Amino acid sequence: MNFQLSDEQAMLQNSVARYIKDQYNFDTRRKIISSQKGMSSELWTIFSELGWLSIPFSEDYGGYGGGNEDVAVIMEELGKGIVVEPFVPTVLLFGGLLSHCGNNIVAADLIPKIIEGSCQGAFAYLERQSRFEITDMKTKATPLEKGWSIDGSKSIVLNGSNATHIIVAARTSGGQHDSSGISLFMVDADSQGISILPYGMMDGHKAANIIFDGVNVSDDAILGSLDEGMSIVENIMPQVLIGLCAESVGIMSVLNDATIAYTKTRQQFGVPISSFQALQHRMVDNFMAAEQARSMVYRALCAFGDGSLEVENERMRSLHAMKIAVARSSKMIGEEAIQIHGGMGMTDELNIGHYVKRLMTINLMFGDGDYHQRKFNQISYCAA
Amino acid sequence: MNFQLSDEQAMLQNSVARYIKDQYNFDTRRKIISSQKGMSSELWTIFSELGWLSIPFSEDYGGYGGGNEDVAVIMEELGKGIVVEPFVPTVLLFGGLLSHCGNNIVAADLIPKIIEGSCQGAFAYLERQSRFEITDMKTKATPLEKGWSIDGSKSIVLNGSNATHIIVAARTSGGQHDSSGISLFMVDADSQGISILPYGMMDGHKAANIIFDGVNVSDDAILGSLDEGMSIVENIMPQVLIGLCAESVGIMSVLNDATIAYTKTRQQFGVPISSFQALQHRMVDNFMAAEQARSMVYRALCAFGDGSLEVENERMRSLHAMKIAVARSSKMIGEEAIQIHGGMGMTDELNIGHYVKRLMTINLMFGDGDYHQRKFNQISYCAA
Amino acid sequence: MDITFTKEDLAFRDEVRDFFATEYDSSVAGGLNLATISDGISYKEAIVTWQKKLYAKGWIAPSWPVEYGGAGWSITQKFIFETERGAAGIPAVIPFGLNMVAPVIYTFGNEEQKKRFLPRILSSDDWWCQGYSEPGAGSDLAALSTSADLVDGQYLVNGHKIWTSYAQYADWIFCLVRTSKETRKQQGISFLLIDMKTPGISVKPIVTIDGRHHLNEVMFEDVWVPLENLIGEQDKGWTYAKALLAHERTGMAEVADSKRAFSELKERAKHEVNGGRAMIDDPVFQMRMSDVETELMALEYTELRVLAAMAEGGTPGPESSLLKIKGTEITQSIQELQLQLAAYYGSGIPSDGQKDGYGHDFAEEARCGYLFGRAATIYGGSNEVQRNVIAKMVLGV
Amino acid sequence: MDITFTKEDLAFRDEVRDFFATEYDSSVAGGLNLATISDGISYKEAIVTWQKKLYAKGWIAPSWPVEYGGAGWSITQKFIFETERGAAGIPAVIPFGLNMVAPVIYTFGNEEQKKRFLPRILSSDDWWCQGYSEPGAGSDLAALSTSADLVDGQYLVNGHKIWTSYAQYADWIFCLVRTSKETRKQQGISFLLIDMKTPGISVKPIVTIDGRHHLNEVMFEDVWVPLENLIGEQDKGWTYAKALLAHERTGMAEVADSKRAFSELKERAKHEVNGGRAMIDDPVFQMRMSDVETELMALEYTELRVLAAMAEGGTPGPESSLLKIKGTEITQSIQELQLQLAAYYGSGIPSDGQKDGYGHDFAEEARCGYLFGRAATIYGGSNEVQRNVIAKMVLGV
Repeated sequence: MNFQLSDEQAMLQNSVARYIKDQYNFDTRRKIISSQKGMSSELWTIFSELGWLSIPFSEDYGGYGGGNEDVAVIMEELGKGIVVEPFVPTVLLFGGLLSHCGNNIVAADLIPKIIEGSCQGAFAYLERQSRFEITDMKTKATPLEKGWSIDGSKSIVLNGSNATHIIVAARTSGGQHDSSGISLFMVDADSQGISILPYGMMDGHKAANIIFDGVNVSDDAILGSLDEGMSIVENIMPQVLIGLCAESVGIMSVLNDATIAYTKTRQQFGVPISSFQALQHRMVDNFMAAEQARSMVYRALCAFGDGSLEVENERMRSLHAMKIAVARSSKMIGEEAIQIHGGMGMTDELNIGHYVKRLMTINLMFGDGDYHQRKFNQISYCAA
Repeated sequence: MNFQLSDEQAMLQNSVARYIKDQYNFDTRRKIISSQKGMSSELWTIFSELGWLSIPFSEDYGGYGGGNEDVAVIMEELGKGIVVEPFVPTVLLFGGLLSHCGNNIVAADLIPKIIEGSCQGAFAYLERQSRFEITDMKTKATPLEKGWSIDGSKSIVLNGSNATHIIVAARTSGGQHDSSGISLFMVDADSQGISILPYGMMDGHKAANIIFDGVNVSDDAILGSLDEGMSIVENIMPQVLIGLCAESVGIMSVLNDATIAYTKTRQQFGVPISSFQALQHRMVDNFMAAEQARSMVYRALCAFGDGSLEVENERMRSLHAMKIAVARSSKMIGEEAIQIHGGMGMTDELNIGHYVKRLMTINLMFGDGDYHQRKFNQISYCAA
Repeated sequence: MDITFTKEDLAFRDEVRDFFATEYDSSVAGGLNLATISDGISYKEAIVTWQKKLYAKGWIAPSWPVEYGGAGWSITQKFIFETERGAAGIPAVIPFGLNMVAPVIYTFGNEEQKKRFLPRILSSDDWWCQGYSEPGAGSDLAALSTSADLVDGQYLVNGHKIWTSYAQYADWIFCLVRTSKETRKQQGISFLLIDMKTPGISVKPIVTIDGRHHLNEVMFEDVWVPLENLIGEQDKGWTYAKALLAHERTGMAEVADSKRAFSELKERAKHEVNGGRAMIDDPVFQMRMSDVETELMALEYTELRVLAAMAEGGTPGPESSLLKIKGTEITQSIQELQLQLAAYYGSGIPSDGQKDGYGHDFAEEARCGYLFGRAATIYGGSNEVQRNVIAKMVLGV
Repeated sequence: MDITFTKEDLAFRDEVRDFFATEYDSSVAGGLNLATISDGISYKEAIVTWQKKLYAKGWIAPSWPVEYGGAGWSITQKFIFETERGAAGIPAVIPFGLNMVAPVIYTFGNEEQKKRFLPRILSSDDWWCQGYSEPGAGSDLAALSTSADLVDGQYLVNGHKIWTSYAQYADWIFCLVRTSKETRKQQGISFLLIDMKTPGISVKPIVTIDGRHHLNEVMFEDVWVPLENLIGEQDKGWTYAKALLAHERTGMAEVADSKRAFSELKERAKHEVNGGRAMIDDPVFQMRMSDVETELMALEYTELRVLAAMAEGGTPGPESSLLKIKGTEITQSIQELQLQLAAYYGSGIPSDGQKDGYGHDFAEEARCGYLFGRAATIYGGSNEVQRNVIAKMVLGV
């Protein structure tokens, strides 16, 4: 039994950490955010050169062949730098769907382009009414004589304004609330009938609302089987959620360290506020919350690890429990970081609020804590 | 607008407080609890002489004609002494049902006896399966040629072993879960077919499980209308709940005061533990919790006051909210009182644990916090 | 014990309700929605417009002594006014002039100061801001170091104030300044009124985590202030400021505003849907709502108890810290639930034209409310300091 | 990162599972149910009977060095053993001899002490208790004042120990005593083993709020203790005790026992009904359950991380305080939910014959568990002190 990184993982961690420390400071990030694109193409190219974009992809497509642990390693370090470049939408979401869709032609075409940094992807799934039940979907794909016509409106498509390719989820059968009957379509971002309304997120990332108005695609555009798109989405969720939660764990460690350091320098009533026991005990609670969240990421990694003995139910319980624990810990740590920093924590100028806003956003992605807790309850507790 | 006691109420408060301080210390109480009856008949007579037993009863029956506020005043002081004599079961429950049942003959017979201290009452309503939904009732009253035969088992009948008279709720129509179809019957405690199994409660009060095995009663034994017993119970609930919550408020003030006092004398690391800021802030939270609970009792008193403008819905919301707030505050204050007293708080010898156990018991009477919160939600929140 | 309303009270309630319904029209209301304004000036204009209407009605400063312009209301009337204001969704008046400096002026100022300043505060012709906090003196206010040296019969002020709300609009600032360096801390502090147009004053915006500009730094570089702008005696300013702090805290319960925010929350919970079910019908979200609502219902009566005790001739004691702590915690809890309702949509910051139909409809207000709302437990004496106050003054530990 | 099980691990798991199923029979199990016993002796007998079975199997002290009787297990095997023990509902061994004094003896004792004491600890022939706390020295242990004066080559012990678990059964007590009054606090404390049959020792029961007798006061009045019962050097006892404290705390996570308690909670929630619906189907009670269960799932891995780090040669650091804090908080939370399930029925204390059919069936265990369980955050270094330890040693504040 051990929780140590392999030598390769330690090297990866080291490389990402060092690059971000040296090249991705808070001012650099601020400039990137305020730019039109909201990301740095130069840095993206460097990420590619450093091999980061290849981590989760199969060696068949020129990838590094990494697993969930490698993804967790890189995401934790990206979290420590609150890097806004679209690693999640392009590599984990778009790339993940490609890896799992079973369509080798499309995958063989686009995954190498992701790895070399020339393809930006987005996944358009969320709609106004769906909230966290993403199968609550109105967007429809209607069969034409040849191909399909897609109509509908999608909300908060991450990387939607920079994407060259978009995977859009659309209903090909069933009613608005049915969990089956959804298919995934690959569309070029510049296809006729697509309107993209870009905007920033509070965490500095870029997103867009996207209207699909009679967008025509060929039959080849379908990823995986007709009506079975959600099973592909479910397959990528463990890696996506582990990656996001690892990012949160990285952020929480930065916030806790920064808060402790601040209390040692900030003077009140003639002494550093770190000497106030009430604050000390709260910082201990924050420390424990961060450790518990980290343990949950490890638990999910083990549950989805190759040699895991866990049955399916236990795997899903670990996945939901991770999201619950990360939501709980990061709400507390984020709010306490601001509170203990006092007025300074309220300013846009200090980095604290920016870390907190990324934590908040991650908590809301793919279901908040309450949502996952309900799912956890459903599979954990019943009288029968 | 004012929250001051009237002169009469202040006198009542003063009288109860002084008597309990002088005559009902912790050793006296300990002896009473360990006695066979679990109450002092001598003290009960004195309570009668002091007029306490007459407080809520109409002047028509020789009562003081007091209202909810007077009940709250006396109950808060009884709480401060954690008095175990059966004021709640005999005066508020049994006496309350008599006052509200509309049966003047029975009321005129028994209420004066309650006031003079010669009648002990009990209300048998709870059954094994009912938990907090007390209309979940299996006990049946079957009509005979003349009168009724009662069969069933009741749990935790307060004062059940000392009662001379018992009001028992039994189903006269409908199914086990129906909210109507329940009637109240007055039976003598020594009627044929009644088996009483007495025991102590963790708060030092006495209760009993009671089996009714073909207990025959006359038609006159029905209080109020046939099948409509629950409406009488609902009518007495505001006063009973206000009284119990006022008792809890009294207990919380004792616990908070005792805890603060203890921290000033207890030395650790060479200083009184009251100087530890982490403890100070927790004691402040306990202080605030007690004040909030007290405010809720005042709110319920105002809602059920004569001149109240509150509509029925707001009255019930205030009542549930009071029970919720008292449950929340007293759980925190009780647990913190033990924790801050440390090892001493764990001992049976110190009074702290006994106050806590009374708080715990009150929280469980007529529905715990979660139960009342569900009821509150039902009448407060709905989409329609 | 009595909170029943008399016939006069009910008539007063109707009058208040009518006034609000008539006078608080949409032009004012739109300008006061902090989450949707993009132009600071229109916010100030809306505030002043509304406050002048209250002034015209005689209701701008109901708590002042009647001789200076107060309304002479009973506690019940104040409760009614506040309740109706909250229910109508009308923000409280900007407190810096009306509730913070004015009581200092009419209690400790001289006749000339009263005549000069109070009328323009009442009429909202002067916008005031507060110069208390400094970079090294936050919750430990007495550590302030902005100096005012008496030179040729005038004060020469140098220093650096921070967290000053709406200094960008202000005509005047009231400051705590150090006039004696011999003594430490509370001694040697004076209470000074300073015209914001005085040369040497500069205002630097502080953008907060909600992305907006509420706060400022105010720098004083060789600013000359006439002696007549000193309140009371030199070196006694701490006493004057402190006398008003408890007063200030009682206003921080913000029960009426939280009730309004809560009823908006309920409305929104009816329309936000998850898996086809309205959030208000979700038993777990219901518990989260009633956790807060019951605390608020209790706080409403805790505040009434404090107000009633004050009406009996008491001054608000350190118990008022309870109102500040609980009030701000409840405000934040409601904001947290608003944000929870907004869900992932709350993370996006689209421009106006993009909001409708994509879930951002109310999300921006929820997000900005939550983020700027974190300040509530920091400012006005942080909740940690308030707990210290209760521990020392109420519990005696 | 690896917590997969090898074929050998799985075989070991089967062996453990079989052993527990066969040997932990109902006569032992009945005696160990603290909530239902009425006779202390049968509890002790049940414990000793069970521990002797573990001893015979060689599993009584798996963590000891192999040379003294340890099992030489890997972290994975220890995890498996603990998990199976918890799942089978078997209590942990009484720690005072096996986990508390024994490591002190085999680490700091001399050869003669090892030979004399360790075998009888392994075989459970000696029952040990712990003499650390005193009325004036609880969480501030170093303030202890029980004195041991060297007189004619023996220690003369006088003093007063308190909160001593199961002293009523004990053959031996290990004590921290003050051997030098010159120095203060940590210096001048020695570690002494004392035969409970020595004249001058008296044991006084402390009844706790659950109404039971777990704890005692132990009084020493002119008790003569031979010099050979001193561990290590005189005045160095604090060092020996402290070395073992972190070790003790890691055992306080009690994950396996909490998992067992939680699965019992789930079972009961299936059978407790409110308004016709099983409590386990109540969405609000489900949230309360998963609040705790997810904390427990995290703690299981936090403990594994600490154990894995120890296996790599580390000693448990102050992080082990986290295991104590979280472990006891989780234990208490489960007890609170048990009591919530028991509802009003949990308040009654009927005698055995009255329980069935009236709702008291499991209520007594729930009530006693909750009440005595409050001690978990007080003993073993209160959770407040553990937070101080983390603040100082881990956070460096």
